[in-house]
Amino acid sequence: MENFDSFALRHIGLSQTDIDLLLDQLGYKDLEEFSKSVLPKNIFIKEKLGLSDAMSEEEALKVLKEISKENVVYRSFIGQGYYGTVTPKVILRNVFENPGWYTSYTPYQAEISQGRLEALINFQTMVGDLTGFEIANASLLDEATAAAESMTLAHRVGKSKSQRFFIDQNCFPQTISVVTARAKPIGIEVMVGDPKQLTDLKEETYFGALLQYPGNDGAVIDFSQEIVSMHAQNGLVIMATDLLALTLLKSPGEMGADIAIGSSQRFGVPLGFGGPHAAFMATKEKYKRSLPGRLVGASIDEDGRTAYRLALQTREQHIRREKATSNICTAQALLAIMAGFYAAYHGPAGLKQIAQSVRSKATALAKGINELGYDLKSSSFFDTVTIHTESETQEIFSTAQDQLMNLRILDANHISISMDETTTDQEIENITKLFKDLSKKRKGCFKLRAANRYHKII
Amino acid sequence: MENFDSFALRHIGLSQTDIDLLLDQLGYKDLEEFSKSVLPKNIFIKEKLGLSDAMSEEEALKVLKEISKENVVYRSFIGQGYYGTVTPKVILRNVFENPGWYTSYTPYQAEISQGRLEALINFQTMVGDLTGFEIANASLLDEATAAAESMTLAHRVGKSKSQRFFIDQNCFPQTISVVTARAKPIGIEVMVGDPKQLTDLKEETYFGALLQYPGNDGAVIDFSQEIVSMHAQNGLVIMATDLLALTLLKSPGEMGADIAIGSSQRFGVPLGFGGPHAAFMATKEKYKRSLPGRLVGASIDEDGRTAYRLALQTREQHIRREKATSNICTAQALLAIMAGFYAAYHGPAGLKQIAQSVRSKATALAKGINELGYDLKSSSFFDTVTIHTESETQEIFSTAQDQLMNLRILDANHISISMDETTTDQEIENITKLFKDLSKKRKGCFKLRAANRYHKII
Amino acid sequence: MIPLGSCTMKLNATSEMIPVGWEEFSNIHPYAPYDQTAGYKILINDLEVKLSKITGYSAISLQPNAGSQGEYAGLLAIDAFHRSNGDQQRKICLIPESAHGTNPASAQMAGMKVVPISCDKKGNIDLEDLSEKASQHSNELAAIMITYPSTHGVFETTVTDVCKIIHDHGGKVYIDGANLNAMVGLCKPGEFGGDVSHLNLHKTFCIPHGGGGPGVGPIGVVKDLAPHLPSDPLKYEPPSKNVGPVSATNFGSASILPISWMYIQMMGASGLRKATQVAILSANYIAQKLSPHFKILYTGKNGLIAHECIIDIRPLKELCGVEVDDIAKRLIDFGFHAPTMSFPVPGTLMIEPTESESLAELDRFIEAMICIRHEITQVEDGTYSIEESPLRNAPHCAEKVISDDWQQKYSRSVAAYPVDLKGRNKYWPPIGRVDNVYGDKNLMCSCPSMSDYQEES
Amino acid sequence: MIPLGSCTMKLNATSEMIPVGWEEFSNIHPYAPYDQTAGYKILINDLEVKLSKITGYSAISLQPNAGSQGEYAGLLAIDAFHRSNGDQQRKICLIPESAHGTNPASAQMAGMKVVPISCDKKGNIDLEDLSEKASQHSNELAAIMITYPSTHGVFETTVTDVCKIIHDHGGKVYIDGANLNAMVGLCKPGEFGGDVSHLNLHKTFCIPHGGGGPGVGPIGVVKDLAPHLPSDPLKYEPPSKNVGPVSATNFGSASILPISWMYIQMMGASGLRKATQVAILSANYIAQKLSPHFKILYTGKNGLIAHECIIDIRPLKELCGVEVDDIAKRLIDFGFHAPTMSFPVPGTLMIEPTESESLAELDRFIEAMICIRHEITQVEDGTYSIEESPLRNAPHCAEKVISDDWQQKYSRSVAAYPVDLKGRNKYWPPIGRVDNVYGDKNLMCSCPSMSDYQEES
Ligand SMILES: Cc1ncc(COP(=O)(O)O)c(C=O)c1O
Ligand SMILES: Cc1ncc(COP(=O)(O)O)c(C=O)c1O
Repeated sequence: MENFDSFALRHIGLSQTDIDLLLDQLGYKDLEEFSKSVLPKNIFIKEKLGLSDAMSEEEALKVLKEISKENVVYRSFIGQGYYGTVTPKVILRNVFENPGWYTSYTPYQAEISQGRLEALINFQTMVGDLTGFEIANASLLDEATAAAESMTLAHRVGKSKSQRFFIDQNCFPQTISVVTARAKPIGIEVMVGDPKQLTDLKEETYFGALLQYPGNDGAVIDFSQEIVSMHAQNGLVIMATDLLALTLLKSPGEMGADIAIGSSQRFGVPLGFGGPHAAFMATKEKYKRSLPGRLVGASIDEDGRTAYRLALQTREQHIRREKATSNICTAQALLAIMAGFYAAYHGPAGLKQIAQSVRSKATALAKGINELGYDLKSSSFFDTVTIHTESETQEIFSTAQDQLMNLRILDANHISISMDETTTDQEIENITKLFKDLSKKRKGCFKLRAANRYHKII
Repeated sequence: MENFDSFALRHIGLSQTDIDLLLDQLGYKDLEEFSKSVLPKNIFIKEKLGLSDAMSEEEALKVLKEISKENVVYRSFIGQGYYGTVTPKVILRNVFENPGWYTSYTPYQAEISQGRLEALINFQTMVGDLTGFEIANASLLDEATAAAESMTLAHRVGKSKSQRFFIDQNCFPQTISVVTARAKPIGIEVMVGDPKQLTDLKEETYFGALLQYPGNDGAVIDFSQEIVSMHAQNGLVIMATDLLALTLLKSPGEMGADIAIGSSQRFGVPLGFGGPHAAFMATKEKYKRSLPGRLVGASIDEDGRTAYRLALQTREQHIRREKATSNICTAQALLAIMAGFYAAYHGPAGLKQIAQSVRSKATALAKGINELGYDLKSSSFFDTVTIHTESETQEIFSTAQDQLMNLRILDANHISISMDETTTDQEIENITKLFKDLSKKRKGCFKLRAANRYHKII
Repeated sequence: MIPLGSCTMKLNATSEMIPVGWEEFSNIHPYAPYDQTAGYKILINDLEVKLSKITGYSAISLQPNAGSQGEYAGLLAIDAFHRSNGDQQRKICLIPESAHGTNPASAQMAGMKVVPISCDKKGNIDLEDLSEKASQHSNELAAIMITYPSTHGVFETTVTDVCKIIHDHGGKVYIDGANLNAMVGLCKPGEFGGDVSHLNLHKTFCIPHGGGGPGVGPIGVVKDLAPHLPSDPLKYEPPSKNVGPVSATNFGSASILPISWMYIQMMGASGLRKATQVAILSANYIAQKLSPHFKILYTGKNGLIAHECIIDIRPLKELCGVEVDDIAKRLIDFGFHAPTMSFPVPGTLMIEPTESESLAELDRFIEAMICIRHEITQVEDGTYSIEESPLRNAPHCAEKVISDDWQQKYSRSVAAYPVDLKGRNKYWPPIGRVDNVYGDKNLMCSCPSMSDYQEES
Repeated sequence: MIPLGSCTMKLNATSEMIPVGWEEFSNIHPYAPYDQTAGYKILINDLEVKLSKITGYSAISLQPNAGSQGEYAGLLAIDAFHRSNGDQQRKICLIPESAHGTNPASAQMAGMKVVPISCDKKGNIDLEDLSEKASQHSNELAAIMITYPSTHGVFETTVTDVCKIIHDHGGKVYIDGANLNAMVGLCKPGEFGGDVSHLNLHKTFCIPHGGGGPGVGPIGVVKDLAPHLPSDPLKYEPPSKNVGPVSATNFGSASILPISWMYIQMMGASGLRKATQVAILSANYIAQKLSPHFKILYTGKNGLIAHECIIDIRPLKELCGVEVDDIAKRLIDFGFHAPTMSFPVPGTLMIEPTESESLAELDRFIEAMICIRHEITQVEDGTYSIEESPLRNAPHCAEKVISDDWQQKYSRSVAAYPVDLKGRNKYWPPIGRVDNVYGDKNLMCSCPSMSDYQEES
């Protein structure tokens, strides 16, 4: 492309004159000679990298736009930890698209990072409030790795001598995969099963248990019993949870759990094909010094002004090194900040209203489908409705696809549908109609299984 | 829509509690009673405005997106004062989309507006440099009104007693319309004609003349003769011109003109269906105190630091009132700033390279079409090629439309095609091919009118 | 807070701004064939309907690129109306003394002759003077240009009388709509007597000021005048009787119309009305809080003001030499933009809060003004002379406050932190008070040349 | 300039950032059916090819969400490779003392046993120690983790020897790619002996730091290890021999990959190479200019450094008590972010300029450092004690400098304007030096409650 628009000329801060000046000062003829003097000869490459030629900014954007168009945006009702959300435009433009927020470095230099630190402590407070714990960190990489980190935290701080860890089978499959994979090299034995097993445990069976609330299938279950019995045998309980649901539900803290983890994605952070999003971890005061990741705390400056800064830096892994138990360093600050601002933008009452509206959408959907004779897997849910679709599973899924909607095949006999902030009444109607059309096609009368008929949900 | 997302609640800064507090302080029960106490009874409306209900931000954006999709973006080769341009992304995000630039007020308070003032003086300098004048103002509303303002400026400062004003028939039609309309109420008589007439004038025929350079049909003509003879009869010469062309052409100042006007749109400001864009006016030092609109100047602060500020404020129309000769107040500061930054972003050499590339595109196009046997209206052009299309005019225009390209019908026998920064080689090929296909359809041999064959252009 | 009377600095919500950048709006040529611009037509028609419902006018033209152009277009419409009635002699335009400078300038450009109308002691149009001038020029009366609520920030109760007098003499009433933000949802200029108004979409309808533009200054007109709206510049044939175009493209600054459309659409009728009420409420709150300290120049019915409030500095100047400028520049030290200075009355400040300011921000502004008043008292007292005061030396830039030889009679902290910022960021002006006279005498209107930079370093 | 050694603050050009917001990238569910995500697949494949050409590795996984996760994934791949060869006993991971803290932590998590390797006086890996440890653990040797150029900012000439020793003992070489920005276009870790590297796209490839994330930490591996890249989390079955997933979605933080893609695409091969060369050139320029004033801790071949330079503050501390922190905080008064502190060597500063800094900015930084050195001399001189010095009292916030009872031995202007800003804006820190010990003792990690605010006002 025409070189007046060469991006490299803009990206590189030194002009050719500057470069010549510096080379001269250092006593070299040109950049090549200089580079050869810096690098060992035996590793210096001979050939140019085989990359395509430089493109101008406009050209590259055009090509990438074409590539992006190969993605097709369907309406997603998949859920499974990732939900449609509305990024408030004021946050979009002034945080997400603002170099003042996105370029900056980890706020190690507290004196020049008060805004960023305050935004992160806002995130921590929000997470703490919703999960019912005293303390939360300034983000982890994603929900699944947060779960894995919480397992090792429980291992570390718990009193049990057990090397076994229990995972609720109703956790998201990706969470189960990541936690299981993480357990293996460090010799933790993982059991995946129904949490009901936990109510009757021998001594020190599990050092910890990971329960999901609401579950993978959307069910909302009170785990108080399981927690009591886990505690009784010296185990800790971790709950993987959903911040939006928690505006309406009893919090993990209230329920007696020891740690809560999850993702804050649905607080205004786009799906983005999986990331980046900020995961969170919250726990009790007494474990604060063992929490992985960064933690923003309040202190004072020399004149006694309130001053935020990264707390417990001496604890950071570059100091602990081989004694470290987590390697997390770069986390998800920008996304945590966005999620925290989303909460501040809506305020507690606004968040609750969003949650209520999501729940009533799910209720409406459940009711509509249930009345057509489909049974629900659980009648107590927040945003996700799981339906016994049995032999029709594949057909329903495909029909929805034809209408540019993604439902979720939970397993061969179940479809899950997740509602979120962006779901419209029209869409609920469309989904219901899809089930209706199918059920009409089915000959014979509806099988109404009374036991599982739709009834009051939380 | 759900009220937790009501925009009005966010837009209005006082909560209901605040409102009640203020009402209480002022001694009123509610906003209705208060309003009735403020307004005269006989004008107070009885009914609610018959507007549609409030929409949430997301909803309104969705509806507007749908509306916007009713516009169809064709590739434009229309020109006529409005050209495709690439807004450098760094300017897009950090100026055009940045409230720090767009929200702020006219920089009357110089002490807190140095950045904005510096950006505007940058615009003025850029305009002055390119047009070859000492002085330029900080923008006018559009090219046509700038032309009208320049007419009254010439009227005001010139020594001629004539009330007649000459307009080059090769000005953009919108310019001719606006200037003519503006002349009428103030008793200026307008003549539209061929500038050649100007080389032989009686005393005080015209107090001023507006010439366009390059012209409406793209032709680049040296007006030195006309200027000499206008001056000889005490008239002033205004040149409507194009900043990009001026990076290559002799400037109006060098040519001896008295005033230059035009639009800076193609310096990075999107077409936007006509606006907003910043027009400019540049002139000689001696007329500086008569220049309409705002003028940024350098001064010093109390400690002698360089300080920018709006110059000659005592001259502003809110002081001159009925003695005022221009009513311009709000201008196009933001767009002038963008255009100035565009020039700074590319630098003089970069601008020149852009202009050269535009000119070679036009040359390539002209050559291609000319070789097919079509005559060109002028062989000396910058970016706009006008072709004798005669009876084929309509057909060519429509065929282009079918290919999502807008050409311009200059008149019944001519098509004009303007090249710009965004034109690609492929597009030039497509246009040439379009002419080729048509000329093949034409039976018989090509009429080659040697006189007008393509030859050297500037 | 940027409390600019008459200039109305509205909040520019991001959702209003975003559509401007959409390619379907930004990448359309103004002269693109009609069938490619259907989206713009829908937007424009809908916005016209909305503005028409808000103002009570029966037709709207979105062509004018700024308020001043709207005024000009409106007067041309009036003129064309008279001409079409054979009344070409109607060229007199009455304009109250307090009018914005663009009004007489526009009248001038429209070929009218300006006759000023005086105001009475309460700041209202002097009805007697008006009647007299109207009768005197009855046969040549083209129009009156008034601003409502007045530039004095008052809902004049006589507005309908004013309109009636003019109409009775065959004139038309131009109501400058720069203050429409105090009327939306409460009254309609097109219903209570106006024949034309321009609106400043860059004030009332949230288009940002952009540091001095862009603007959009559409006009609304009553039925009579509808045939005389500006013409399409590409269709105008000079010898025609139509009003010509006032700008280069038929819909002026079309690409920023989405901003106002979004605002109206998101506020809805009740939101718009409430915004107006809250703006007026906040202005009255400020007036009430400041009235023990400053003279509020004009008030209307029930001692209330409209959406803005003029405080009179002249008595203080007489007492101790303090200038409007001193207060304006001192406000910078508190982190505020100055209110409108010396308009419409020299020696005054005009404060307009808009509905988007929070109570905390209103209070912070009031606190600053009271603190400044206290500093003025200290000048009266003789604590320091006006030249020695923090007022005259404002704004205080950091370099000055920190300089090792501080010689002021007041302390550095008074200079820079006159009130407790309560954790708020301190704004530091990059320079001190600008010398305007010097600059106008040594007029330098382009960037220093490269060689100047070289010398410096 | 944010001259962070090892942390590489690249320019984040707007064109790189814009595509992240495109709906076609931002609104795709991670588990959307395959045929809806063809655009992502193209992007990912192309980026993998690009990174593979740049690094010389034959396969890339974009799954890891950060560098640390990349390390972990890389070590798992090595472990799986050994296991697949029946070498489950290979669990020893050699790590030089100077390694980044995440290296040993990752090794730990991967179930490996860390054996530290010492460095010689020049900061290079002690080849003798290495050979000894490698032989000693020959049968259990899993890997070595080195950083190249070293965390000491030097291109160690022995790197190929190091690799050879490890390979000879059956181990694999993990090259931490955090410093890849000093290699792009000049050498390839996958060619000169590395078996795995993670790259920090949020360093070398322009993804912004975001105040501490997001990041992307892909790994590149040689052919042998390609079968052992992280698994798709939705396809992983626990009893399998595969390396499991390291993150919840197969392509980690997919939506920010366009940033790196754009950067590479716009720079092209020669732009990338030149960027590397200029970054190294600028670092050497700084080193040369600072060397008369500070001790440059390590240099390599020809006395040159790589892309960053460690200056040693310990001798100065011994002389006069100055701490690394004092310099870091004092730099704020000059308007600079501090370099990396006490990594990899306690008591040092590590400076990395990147290729985007202008010469003026480099000079401004050098000027600030020299000015600070002069202030240190004044402490040595006894002009003031370290406690009395502008170093220890830095940063100076405005309130402090302006306070009416200035009691420092140096002037206010020395505090706030230690060098002539030449018209540049002065940056004012909102607070003074933070008391970390107080905060850690009184750990308070949530926002003050509403009632605290009430009390204050
Ligand atoms: C009362 C009044 N009328 C007219 C105008 C002119 O509007 P504009 O600046 O858009 O030309 C203004 C604003 O400056 C005004 O305040
Ligand atoms: C040398 C080195 N290795 C590894 C890392 C870890 O990368 P991340 O912060 O992305 O986890 C870093 C950066 O912090 C580093 O500098």
